[in-house]
Amino acid sequence: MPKVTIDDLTIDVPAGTTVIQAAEKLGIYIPRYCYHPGLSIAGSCRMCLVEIEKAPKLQIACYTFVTEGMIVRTTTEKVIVARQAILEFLLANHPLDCPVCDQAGECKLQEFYMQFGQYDSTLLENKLKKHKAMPIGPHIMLDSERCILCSRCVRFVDEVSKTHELGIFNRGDHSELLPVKGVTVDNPYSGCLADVCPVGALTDRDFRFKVRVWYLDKTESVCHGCSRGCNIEIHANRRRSHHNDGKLVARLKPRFNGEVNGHWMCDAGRYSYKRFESEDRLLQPLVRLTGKGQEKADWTLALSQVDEQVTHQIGRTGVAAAAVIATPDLSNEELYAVRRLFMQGMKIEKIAHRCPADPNGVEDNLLRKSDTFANTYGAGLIIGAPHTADPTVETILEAAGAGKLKTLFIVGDGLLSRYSADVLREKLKNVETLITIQTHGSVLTELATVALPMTTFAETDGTICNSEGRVQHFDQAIPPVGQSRPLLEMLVDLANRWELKAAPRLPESCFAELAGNVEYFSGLTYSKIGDAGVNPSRRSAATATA
Amino acid sequence: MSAGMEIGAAVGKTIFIVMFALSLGGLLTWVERKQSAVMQDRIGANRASILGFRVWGLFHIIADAVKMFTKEDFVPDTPHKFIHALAPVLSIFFALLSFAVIPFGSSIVIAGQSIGLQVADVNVGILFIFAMMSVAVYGVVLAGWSSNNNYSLLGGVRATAQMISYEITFGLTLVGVIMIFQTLSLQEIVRAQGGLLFGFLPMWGVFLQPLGFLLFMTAAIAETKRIPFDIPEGESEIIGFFLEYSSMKFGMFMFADFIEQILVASMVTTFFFGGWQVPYLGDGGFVFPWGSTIDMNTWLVESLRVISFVLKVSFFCWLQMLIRWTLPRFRFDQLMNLGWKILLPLSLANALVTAIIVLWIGR
Amino acid sequence: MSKTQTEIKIREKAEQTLPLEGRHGNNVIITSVDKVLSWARQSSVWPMSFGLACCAIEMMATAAGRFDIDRFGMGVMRASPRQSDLMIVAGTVTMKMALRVKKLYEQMPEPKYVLSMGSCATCGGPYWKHGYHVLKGVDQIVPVDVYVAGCPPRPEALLEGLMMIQEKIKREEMLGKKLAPVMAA
Amino acid sequence: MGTVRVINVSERRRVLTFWERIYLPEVWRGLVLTARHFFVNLWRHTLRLFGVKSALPGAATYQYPEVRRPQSPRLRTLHRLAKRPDGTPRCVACMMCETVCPAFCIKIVAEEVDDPNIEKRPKSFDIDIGRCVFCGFCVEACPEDAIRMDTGITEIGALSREGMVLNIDTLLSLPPKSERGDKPVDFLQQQLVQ
Repeated sequence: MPKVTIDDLTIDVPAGTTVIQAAEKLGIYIPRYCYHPGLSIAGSCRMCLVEIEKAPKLQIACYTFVTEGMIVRTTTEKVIVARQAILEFLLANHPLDCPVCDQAGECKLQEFYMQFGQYDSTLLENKLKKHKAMPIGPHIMLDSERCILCSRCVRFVDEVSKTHELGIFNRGDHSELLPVKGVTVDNPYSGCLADVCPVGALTDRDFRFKVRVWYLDKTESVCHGCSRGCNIEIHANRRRSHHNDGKLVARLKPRFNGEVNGHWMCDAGRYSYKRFESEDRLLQPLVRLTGKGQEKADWTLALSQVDEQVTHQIGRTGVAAAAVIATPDLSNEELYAVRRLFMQGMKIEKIAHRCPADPNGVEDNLLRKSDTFANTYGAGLIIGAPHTADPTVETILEAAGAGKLKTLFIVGDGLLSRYSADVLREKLKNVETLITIQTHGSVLTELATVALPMTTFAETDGTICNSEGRVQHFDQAIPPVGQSRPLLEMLVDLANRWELKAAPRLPESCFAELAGNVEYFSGLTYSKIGDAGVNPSRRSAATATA
Repeated sequence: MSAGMEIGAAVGKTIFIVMFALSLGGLLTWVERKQSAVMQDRIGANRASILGFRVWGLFHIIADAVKMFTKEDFVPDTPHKFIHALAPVLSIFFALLSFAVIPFGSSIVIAGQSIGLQVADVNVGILFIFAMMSVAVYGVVLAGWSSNNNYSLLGGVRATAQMISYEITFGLTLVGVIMIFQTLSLQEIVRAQGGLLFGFLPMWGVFLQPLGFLLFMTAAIAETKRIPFDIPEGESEIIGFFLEYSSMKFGMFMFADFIEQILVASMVTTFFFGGWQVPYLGDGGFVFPWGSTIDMNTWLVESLRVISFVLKVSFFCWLQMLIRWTLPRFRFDQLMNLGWKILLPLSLANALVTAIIVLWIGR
Repeated sequence: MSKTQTEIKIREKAEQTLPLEGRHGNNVIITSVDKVLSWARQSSVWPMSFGLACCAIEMMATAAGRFDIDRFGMGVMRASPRQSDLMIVAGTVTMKMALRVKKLYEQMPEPKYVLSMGSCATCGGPYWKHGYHVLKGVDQIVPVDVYVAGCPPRPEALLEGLMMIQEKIKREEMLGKKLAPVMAA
Repeated sequence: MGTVRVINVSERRRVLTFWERIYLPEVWRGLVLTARHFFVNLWRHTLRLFGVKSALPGAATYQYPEVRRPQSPRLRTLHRLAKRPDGTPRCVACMMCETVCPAFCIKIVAEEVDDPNIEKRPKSFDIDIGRCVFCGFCVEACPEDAIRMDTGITEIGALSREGMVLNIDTLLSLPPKSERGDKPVDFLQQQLVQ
């Protein structure tokens, strides 16, 4: 364990640690462009130059390994002057188009120039013209002029996505980042290129000119696209309602979690935010009154209709002819509330969560999972485990198609990715009282007796378990869209009408109750889960081996 | 003199004096604006035009009047609606009535009949004026009381306190004048001021009673409730008795103010500046102290006298305006101090000294 | 339907319920009297003398020698709402003051006009977003006839606003029937 | 260790002399002052009335709609958007002005342009003049020198709240004061007609 002193702070680090990593452990941030912890080391930008005692010249912190007794200084006069010179070179051909650049506000070039810049340039030559605003793939826009040739993106397509679409061509001053001829950058992780680029050379076409980054509020969340459960940040534009086409959520960004997704996320997940405020969101409860078509209704009417219709139907046909489908895209809290009300309160036996595999599911060895439900693991624990019958969605739909079920609750949007509209229409035609609780309008809401709008995961708090059983927490990023309400609130209101006990209204209290009732979650709270999540299955394995 | 002639003359004189007071009062609203503007390096009202003629803003008088007549007449929720309506009328009525005893000229001879240029030659004219001005305070206090508003009421009470305080000085200063001229008739007082002092100085009240003039002027301005004695109104800060008056009722209060101002100017002219007297102008024409004379016929002399009266009144209106736009308002305690501790003793002393001198000279 | 069309519709409907002289459109006598009345009113707009904040200083400047509001016959600043024709809302209308402003407006006799001076009075101005204590526009409590922009508006701007009030009065019809005031949407 | 000086409030107030306290001389001085103004101004007005144009006017007043008070060249007046030589707006919708605006009166919606040399331009650019506080921060912040406050227009009024929202067309059409000269704009008249 070599001992290193950086800016008068001393730390023991394992052999093979670079200076930049050791400094980071001490909380000292050394400026860098080409260095990215998720990629190999290039050492090309020279921004991380530091002064090391006994070394004749300044050394790059990213590719200098720590040795015993090394003394490093990061803020000396020499270092600052070097940084100024480096920045002047990097900006030699960089255009001053920060006003139109989407990166402005989160651009490292801007940030470091404001910190260390040599504000009066001594360069007299004209700037080189290169390619501007060049769409190189479905998601990425390239502006070669802005590129500082740090080669992060090239290393990303070589090492992470392994698709090798980008390269740096020509020599010297004329070096230019370009896609390989005839290739479009359309790998499933191409969105990450905009993240790795420290300047505005690679920007997100989807996000282009929508909203300035300094208006965005960041909320920590977890992607619900598949059972990987990538950690993400939801960037919402809450301050300027006229920007971003009037919508709130502007983009999703990956959040580092070494255990789950590293620095990356896939494009499918990245652009799934459009669901939150898409045109087909169910904004208002729909009610089918007897003898009339489906109408928009307010919440009081919708809930009283649920109350009346379900009470009437169950009174006529009995609980045996009732079933619940809770698809595993719901959070643990929501699943628990479903279990609490329907299974324990209303004594409905048939509660299904197990769906057939997603025909469109893709799996690769980086991040993507073929199970496109975010919380299959949690649903198995909460809905699956406690009762013996454990019907699948398939059997319930069969029973419904055969006319054996008269009352059916469908909670969650999951069925739509598994069954075509025609199949669902056919299967559900004999169900007399169909209550759907969904985020989006679909064939199910069309068929529903009462369709209640539910919030998506961006609009509520909760936890989910990824495919490894890791419990991760996501925060509410935006207020509920339209008149939609969180499922927990809805179920509490319904339970009050039926005079049954329901799970608590708040997700946090609901999780506390869940932790008390389900062994797997015992001892967990939101604060213990934290930002990175915990994996109780490993804990139990650890205790078993101990 | 025949009765018809007498009635005709009375009607004519009344019409003259009322028209004089009203038109000058109307004009004063313009003068107030324009004079204040000129004093403050401004332009003043000048935009209202009829057929493109602006006439230095004179049409603003008409505009103001028309507007006030057509504005919503607000009546507060009060059990004394009649009194509320009566108060401005009282104010303006008694102010106008006082003009009855003001002589605006000596006399003219029409068809062999001598007609005094005064609506009513009352031999206790001074008392009549005092009576009228004392009654005028009812307009103010009733306005404050009947508005059913605490602030108006306080304004009315302040007005009463101020009027009563200053009326005493107002009266006592004239005692000196009465003692010197030995009469209560205004016409007589004016005639008495036709003489000469030391052979060249007109025997005007101001030369006989300089202190009396100052005291009278001060008290009279206080009686008109104008700055620096506008405690009863106190527009910008303390709000006055006509707080709840709108449209022309308020206009009447404002008008009454201006008419009282003319009245005060007339009184000052009459008591201290020789009324209609023109210096060295006798009934037959000018007789200058150095002996030369200019003969004139009666009509010319009378015209000169009326003009002289009007000019003197106008001057004192102007002077009051000047004072109103120069001095700041007194605080209420200062007002009372001035009235009771300074003006009253001074006026008593003035009367005493005058009495001693009059007795001494008479002996 | 545009605003003017709506106004015309409303006026047509009102005319049917008017007394005889109003029903046959504007005849010679009515229009002449109207003209005289609006001339008088526009030449004698007496503002209420009250100011709420910094704009009031500029209002005083407008009344002073350099600009002289009295040239328009508006120099008679009345202290009582009963005697004033125009309310110049000069300054930040705080929530506390808003009730008083409304009360003052209600105490003014008809015809009455409101001029919203400066951005605070118009919409809360710099307090629009984070001013918990400021009314977001005086038009939420009283109908505003003319808005004047500025922070505070220069005296010229206030004079222009006053001239707009005059222009508005000039256009009024039918013996004191005020045009429908424009309320904020 | 110095002594603590206790300031009596009355100590700071100048004690009035006897002549000041008896009021009359001071009143007289005041009257003389105002009367002097009155007569001097009246004399100048009279001269003007008879066509004698004296260099000294009788009043300090600028007769506003006809005579305008000279403006300082640094005065911040109504905004305008500058144009490129080809007539397109210089603004690239970078949102700097919108960000810096303390009154939140600027609303810009950006759009993409095919020309890679411009890339971005404002689709709409609204300034709510009724909310603007004329601080000039937007002019300071603009990296393209696109928004300027040099129209010389200070008299901005409207009969409705909507009339105070200036859109991009209006802002682009306003000329700078240097081009317009002293010619008044009929900007307000347009507002009135609305």
